[in-house]
Amino acid sequence: MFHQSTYFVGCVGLMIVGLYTMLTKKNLIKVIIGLSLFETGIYLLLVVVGYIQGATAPIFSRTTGSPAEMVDPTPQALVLTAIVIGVAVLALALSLTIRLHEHYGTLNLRKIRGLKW
Amino acid sequence: MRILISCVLLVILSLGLVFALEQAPFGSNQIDNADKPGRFYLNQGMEKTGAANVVTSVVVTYRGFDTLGEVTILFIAAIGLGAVFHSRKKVKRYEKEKQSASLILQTGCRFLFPLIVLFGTYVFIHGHLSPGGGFQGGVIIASAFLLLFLGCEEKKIPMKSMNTVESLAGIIFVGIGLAGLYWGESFLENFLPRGMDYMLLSGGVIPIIYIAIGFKVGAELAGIVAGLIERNP
Amino acid sequence: MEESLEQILELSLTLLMLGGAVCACVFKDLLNAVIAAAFVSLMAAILFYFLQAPDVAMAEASIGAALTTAIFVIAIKKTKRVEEE
Amino acid sequence: MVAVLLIIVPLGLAFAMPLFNFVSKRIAAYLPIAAMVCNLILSILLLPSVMENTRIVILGGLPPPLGIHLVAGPLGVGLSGLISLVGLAVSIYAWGYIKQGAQDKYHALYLLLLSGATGAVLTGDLFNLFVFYEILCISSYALVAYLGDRNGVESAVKYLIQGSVGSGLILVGIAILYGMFGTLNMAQIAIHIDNVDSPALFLALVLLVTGFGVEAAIFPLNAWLPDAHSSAPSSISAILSGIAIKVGIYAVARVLFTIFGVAVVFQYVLLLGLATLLIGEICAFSQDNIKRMLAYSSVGQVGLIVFAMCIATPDGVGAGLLQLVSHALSKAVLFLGVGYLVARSGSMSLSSLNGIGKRMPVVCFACVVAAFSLVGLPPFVGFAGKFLIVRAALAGKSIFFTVLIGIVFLATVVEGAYFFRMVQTLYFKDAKRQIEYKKVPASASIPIMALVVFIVALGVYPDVLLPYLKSAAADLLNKAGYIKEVLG
Repeated sequence: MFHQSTYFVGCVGLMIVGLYTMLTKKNLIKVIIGLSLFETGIYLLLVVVGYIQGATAPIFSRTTGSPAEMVDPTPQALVLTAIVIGVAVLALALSLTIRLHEHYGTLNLRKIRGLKW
Repeated sequence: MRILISCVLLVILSLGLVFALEQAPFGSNQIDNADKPGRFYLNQGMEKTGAANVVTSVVVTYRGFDTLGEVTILFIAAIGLGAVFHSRKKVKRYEKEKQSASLILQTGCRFLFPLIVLFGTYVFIHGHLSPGGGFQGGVIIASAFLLLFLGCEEKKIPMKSMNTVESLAGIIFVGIGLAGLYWGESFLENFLPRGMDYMLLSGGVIPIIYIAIGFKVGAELAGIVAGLIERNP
Repeated sequence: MEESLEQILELSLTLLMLGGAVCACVFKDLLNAVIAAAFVSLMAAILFYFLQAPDVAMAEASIGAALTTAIFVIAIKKTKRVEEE
Repeated sequence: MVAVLLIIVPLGLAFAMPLFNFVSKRIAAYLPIAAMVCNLILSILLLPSVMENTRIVILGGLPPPLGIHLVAGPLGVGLSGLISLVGLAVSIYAWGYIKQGAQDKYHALYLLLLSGATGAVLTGDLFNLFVFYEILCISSYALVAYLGDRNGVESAVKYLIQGSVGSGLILVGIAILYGMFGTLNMAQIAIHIDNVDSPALFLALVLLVTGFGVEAAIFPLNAWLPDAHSSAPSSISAILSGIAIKVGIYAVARVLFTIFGVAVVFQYVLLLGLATLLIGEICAFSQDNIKRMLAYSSVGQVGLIVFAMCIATPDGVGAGLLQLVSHALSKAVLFLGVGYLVARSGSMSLSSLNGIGKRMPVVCFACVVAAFSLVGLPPFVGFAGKFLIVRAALAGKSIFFTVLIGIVFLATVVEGAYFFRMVQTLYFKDAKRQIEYKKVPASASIPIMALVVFIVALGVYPDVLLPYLKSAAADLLNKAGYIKEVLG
């Protein structure tokens, strides 16, 4: 189980670093970088979930491929979907960032306080 | 203070995650479970759809509705970017005193652009046989347009035809789904014959849908990049 | 022997990836931070390949490492490059 | 089979919108109206037949545990009918209201938002629920920033950051559930979940409820709501308050009741709902900005709905659903009406609306009716909702619930105070300055009055809705029945 533990450390670590960046940094672009790190961690977690030790990729070919020795294809399909959703959110977030910079001239979230509770 | 609170929160979350992941029987319990969807796709997917790449058959047919939603999300991002950047006054094109790229760079871009587009097309046409598919190929095509933007600034992306391609590809995707409902029994069902295994013309509707996705993703991402670059502050 | 080689490779890639993530968090120059984030995506793509997910690896390499970085760089060019205190 | 058209028609029209724009830019405004009319007719036609037995709509050619499928039950079809009713009213309103910005893009995003909401309430697959939820969220991020002004962009950024962390958490929860059970079908997860007792399961529950709770604005997660709802264009505020929050509540309820069904958790969520109610109403009372006041009032109402649902008896859930319908109609009317009040007086401050009621009688009358309905005065639908909630809570005769109902009454008093203050401002204060008021166009007054008719009619005859509410509540609460209907 050495194998999977390595990956668990990797993906949980990536998620935690991403969330830490989002929670503590003041710069908006830094926060969005944190978001992308967090999402990369999640993709890794999803793929690890479907992984079976010693199995091959779920692609048949003329010579090889027995279904019993392949990893689960569903999480990979989910990750493909999630990656594209992630890039869409990222593009929208960065366009809003540019627009915010035009209004305020800064990206420091502590200084952008037009709205109060 | 803020750092302290977030550290405490994150430590709790990471401990919870690590414990949860240690206990869950990931992966290993599925080999002998033939009724689980993942195993079913592996055992029967090739026979039913004729696509050698099982991930593709899952993405395009079994979970095709997710893919439709996902393409929609990219579409939303492209439109939303246009809506956010819309400015009331008609701004003239961005005329900054930027130095144009060197001759070598320009020639290189012109030379590489068709090759990259060709490669992207290859990736999404062969999506049902080899790794790759509509998303990957679409992104590669979009990156070719990105190169064009960086290298040859005088070239403009024809946004109008881009929108047309995007819209037509979306309609084709929905139309194939409805055709499945009409000729088959359910939305997005594979109603074409599956063809010869391992050949380009196999898998029924899968290659058609993936080509539509490829065009749509490519046009949308190129539109997003164009919108971001052409924004004048 | 082969097995352990693979494990060492995976472990080192994971550590590199985490190091890149920490760099992306710490760097003050946003451009450097973005490049570090792209490095994380690239390492993640290689890990996906090791996890027998070539489709995801291609998507992550082309989207995460290339296109996202380009979008970030464009956004930074339109705003500010340095994270201020 | 027809149920799939509920999602496909708006989606296909939105995809085709760039092509229509080549013909004429004016078509864009009519497409949402056409799609919503179509959806409303379809939902009304479907509702009687799904009342008898739930229809399973297969997608992609594989039966339920393997492929994605839609569950056209009383709850799903009923909610999609509500979505298309409110969506129709708001799209007619927007036809005359949205005059600036890229209008074709506004209508496309609006149409996609509604199709996302419809898909989320109909689907029976956990990941598909996530995808449609994301469609809803992302189009609302873009729409909040539609006007491109300072406040709109800032609140959209806040909303986007919190919303995407929430969706990330949902994805982690889905990953854990998939790792444990190897399936994404909600019914199949619900079967397996009873046999397993593991802390991982609890973590997955917390992650899913937290993630969906961001959109539902349950107490610690609602920091984005007042900003986003008050800075968006008024038609979007109406749809966010009327529909988007409801989809969040639906998702939380689906996860809590159908997938997990652990009774222990209900009480904690119930207390969270109560906290949301109190905080929302008290914050609303202290506001001077009228749109912020309405936004905080939405927070309070969400708390009330969550409270009612977590009583977890069929009566309680049914009462919560009635309150959901009542809030969707009333808050839509309020935001739509206030949109024109604010546009005419030029300020969102409550004091600038002094005496406006005499000059804009129709809109102000509608606002007053909706406000009274939210407070829970008798001839309106809000009264029926609150009355049923109190009855359901007191049915068990436990002291715990009696105390809680006392708190709910307290919150209602606060709510009454600020809404009566609003009515007083509108009608009984003298206008300080004289402004020429233009007439409100028919495209605004007709949908507003139509919704008011619904509020009054449902208030007088709530019996019309009761059988639907009963079977919808059974749809949510009866886990075994849901599993049986999906998996056969």
